[in-house]
Amino acid sequence: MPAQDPDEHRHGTEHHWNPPEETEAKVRALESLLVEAGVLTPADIDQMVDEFETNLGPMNGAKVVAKAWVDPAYRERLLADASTAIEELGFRGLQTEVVVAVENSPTVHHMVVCTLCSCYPWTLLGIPPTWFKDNAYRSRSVLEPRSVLADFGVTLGPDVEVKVWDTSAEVRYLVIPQRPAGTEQMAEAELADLVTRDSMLGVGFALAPEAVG
Amino acid sequence: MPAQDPDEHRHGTEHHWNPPEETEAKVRALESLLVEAGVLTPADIDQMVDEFETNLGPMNGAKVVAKAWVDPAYRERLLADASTAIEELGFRGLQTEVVVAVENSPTVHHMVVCTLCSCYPWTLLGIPPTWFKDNAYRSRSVLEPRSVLADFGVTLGPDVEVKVWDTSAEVRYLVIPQRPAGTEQMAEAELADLVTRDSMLGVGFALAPEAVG
Amino acid sequence: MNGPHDLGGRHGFGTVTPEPGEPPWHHDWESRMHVMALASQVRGFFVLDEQRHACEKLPPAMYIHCNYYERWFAAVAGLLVSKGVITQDQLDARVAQFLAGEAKAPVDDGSGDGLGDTLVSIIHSGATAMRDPVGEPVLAVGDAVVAKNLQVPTHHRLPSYVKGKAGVVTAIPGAFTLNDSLAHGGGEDPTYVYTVAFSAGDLWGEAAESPADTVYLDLFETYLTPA
Amino acid sequence: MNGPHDLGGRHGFGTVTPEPGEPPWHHDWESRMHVMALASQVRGFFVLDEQRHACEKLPPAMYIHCNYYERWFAAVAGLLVSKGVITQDQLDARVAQFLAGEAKAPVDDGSGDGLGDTLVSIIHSGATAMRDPVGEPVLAVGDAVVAKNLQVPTHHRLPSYVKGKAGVVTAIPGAFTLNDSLAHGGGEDPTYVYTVAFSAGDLWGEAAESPADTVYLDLFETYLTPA
Repeated sequence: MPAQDPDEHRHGTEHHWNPPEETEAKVRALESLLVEAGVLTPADIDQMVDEFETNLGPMNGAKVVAKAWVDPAYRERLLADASTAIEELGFRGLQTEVVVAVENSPTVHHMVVCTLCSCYPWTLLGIPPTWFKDNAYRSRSVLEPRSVLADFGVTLGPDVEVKVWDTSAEVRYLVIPQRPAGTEQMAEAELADLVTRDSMLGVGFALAPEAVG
Repeated sequence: MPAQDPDEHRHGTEHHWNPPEETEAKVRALESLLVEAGVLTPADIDQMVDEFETNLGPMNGAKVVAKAWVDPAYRERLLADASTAIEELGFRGLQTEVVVAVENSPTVHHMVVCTLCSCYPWTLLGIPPTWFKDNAYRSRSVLEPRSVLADFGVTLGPDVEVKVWDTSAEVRYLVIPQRPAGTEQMAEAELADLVTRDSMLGVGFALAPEAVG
Repeated sequence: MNGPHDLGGRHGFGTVTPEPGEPPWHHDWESRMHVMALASQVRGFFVLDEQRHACEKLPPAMYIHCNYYERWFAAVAGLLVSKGVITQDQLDARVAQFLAGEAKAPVDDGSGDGLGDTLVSIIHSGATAMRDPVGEPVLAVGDAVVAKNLQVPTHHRLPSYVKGKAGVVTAIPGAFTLNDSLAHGGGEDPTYVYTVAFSAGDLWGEAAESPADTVYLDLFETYLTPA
Repeated sequence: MNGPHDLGGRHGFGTVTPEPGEPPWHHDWESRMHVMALASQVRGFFVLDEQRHACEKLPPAMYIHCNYYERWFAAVAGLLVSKGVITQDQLDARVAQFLAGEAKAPVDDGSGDGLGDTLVSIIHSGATAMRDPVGEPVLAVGDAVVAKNLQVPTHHRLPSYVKGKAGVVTAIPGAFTLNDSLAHGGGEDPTYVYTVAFSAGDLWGEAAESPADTVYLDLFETYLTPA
């Protein structure tokens, strides 16, 4: 395992306790034993991986946000009871059973973290990115949110209050980013393209219309 | 680096972040550069290492304890101002400038740790053992002293109160173990042989006379 | 457990380095490890809380340094061995075979019992941990509370950085199965969860970026005492 | 700094494994590393407090997992480079030579300036950090105090497990140079140190082996507030 450069503290890159090929062998070995034990079949795994990769991801959450932007009544329902509101669009599910939506504004910015592990709303946002599960984000978000945002190239105004939601139990959080200026004429579907995963975790803003071109 | 057996939590054995030969090469390289820079010479290092290995060690602290056992007036001075009392025997020195002696009794057992690093009274007890600098001792001594003592094969009576001294600043602590039974006739020098390093850190008792034979 | 996972407010972990356009998984084996963990839970070998605790109990340096799914493998494999689903010897032998290229990934022979369908349906039905409440909540929205000084080595969901800190209840999401119990083979023990707001000033003192910021956590009733 | 060194009360580090008859050092290079650190301090390149902080700032997984003198090397080498005594390139090149067996340990040519004698004399004279007090202590033996919620990323000697906890002053060893200042190139800033007793019950709650046990720490005046 490569020695850590003692002075280099930017080690957010992927780590390996064991060489990757060794871990791969272990996972392969585990699968083959579970198959032999009749616990599962390779096809079961393939089917589930495909489901994750195809039907789960930030595009789901983006639809919820876009609808909230254009439909005030839906926004009210989402803020009142997000679990039921996301169910209307079919995005309630595993690790996304109990959801609370928190809305950004010019004076309040919400951020989501799981300092203890990697709790994340799978059916709304898919599989969490590595940085969300990594030590730097988990240790610093609750302590120095603005410094973390700087790592994402995000700067908040001096008078903006930050609210950090540490997902410590079964409630999952969805940030509703501010609707970008100049999108009054955009259709709901187009608006959804402006909603990035990061903006729904509070580590980014929704894209400006030009950004999507 | 050998993978840690995930279920094996007894990993107090020596660790290596880098292969030992690599660390040795680094230390050799550093020495050769410092010699070339005129900072020090190999002989300077040899001389200091020899001093540590020859004149510093638990045999010094043992003399202090033995004297306190046999000389009530010295015991009083040691308990009142250990810095001056150990100076009488020439054992005050580097990392042993300000010392407090704490005396074990049938109802009170003292233990010493440095949870933050490895603070240790060099001129009284020499170089700290690996376990004293290791994570298990540093993390558990303040939390579960009796469980730690069990790792040393030491069991305290149910009514014994434990006092743990966490060396967090420049004060160093010396535990005066209870004098073993049946040593009334022993001379001070013989008594010193019963005083182990561990007993002066509070993770052991002084040896019974038979043990020294 | 005051384990290596308990990271909130710790220093020294460097910069957050997001990877643009990162895929859900970097390696095929990561996705398969993820599904095997879910499958094991669905088969009833262990529950999520046991898996989390198994991760927390990994040797601290390993936990902090290794790839996320290396941790999942260590935790899940350890649990499957301890639950008797597989043996450590079997696993070691098969790993050696794969490392030596003497073993091949198993090929599907259609002998499945529809677990894939079950898993996919669970993805969309969810497996809520919310339960019918037992009695009334002891606390109410607006109550001033203090997070307990919970230093037990067993599994719980109270991060160190809030222990002993004062906060205010802002919501009561409901009663949920108690992780502390399930992680150790106990019952569901439905317990109220309270969303509690802590001010950054109270949590971090002079180190707070802005004392008026707020950190919210969802904490079981058993972690809280009225202020 | 809430670093990896801040271990008091953490779980998961396993059994203490004392080694019977352990020598002061297991390897020759360990003893030489130890002396080079002391020599660097005596030469004035850095102070002990800077060395401790350099250790704390090592990557957490490395700090927790590596051999004690590996940490010393990383800390001391890093400091000597940052202070301009040697360059990283010089060091890397020389390490490569040693690894390739192309370099030999330096042989003494008698050109020393008596540093060895100086070091040995310091061993026995000591280098006390105690200073003449500045003014009167703010607290007194018997005072009830609370350890501050000090969450700064800079060097200090207040372990996390006592932050925010209540204790009682049992002694005032004197005024000492302030580690927090010296570790960051500041002045000695002599500050009173108080020995404070914390009950195990207050520190560990239900996890305490015996609530009546006591943990004592020596804490700078700046870490304490009257209860």
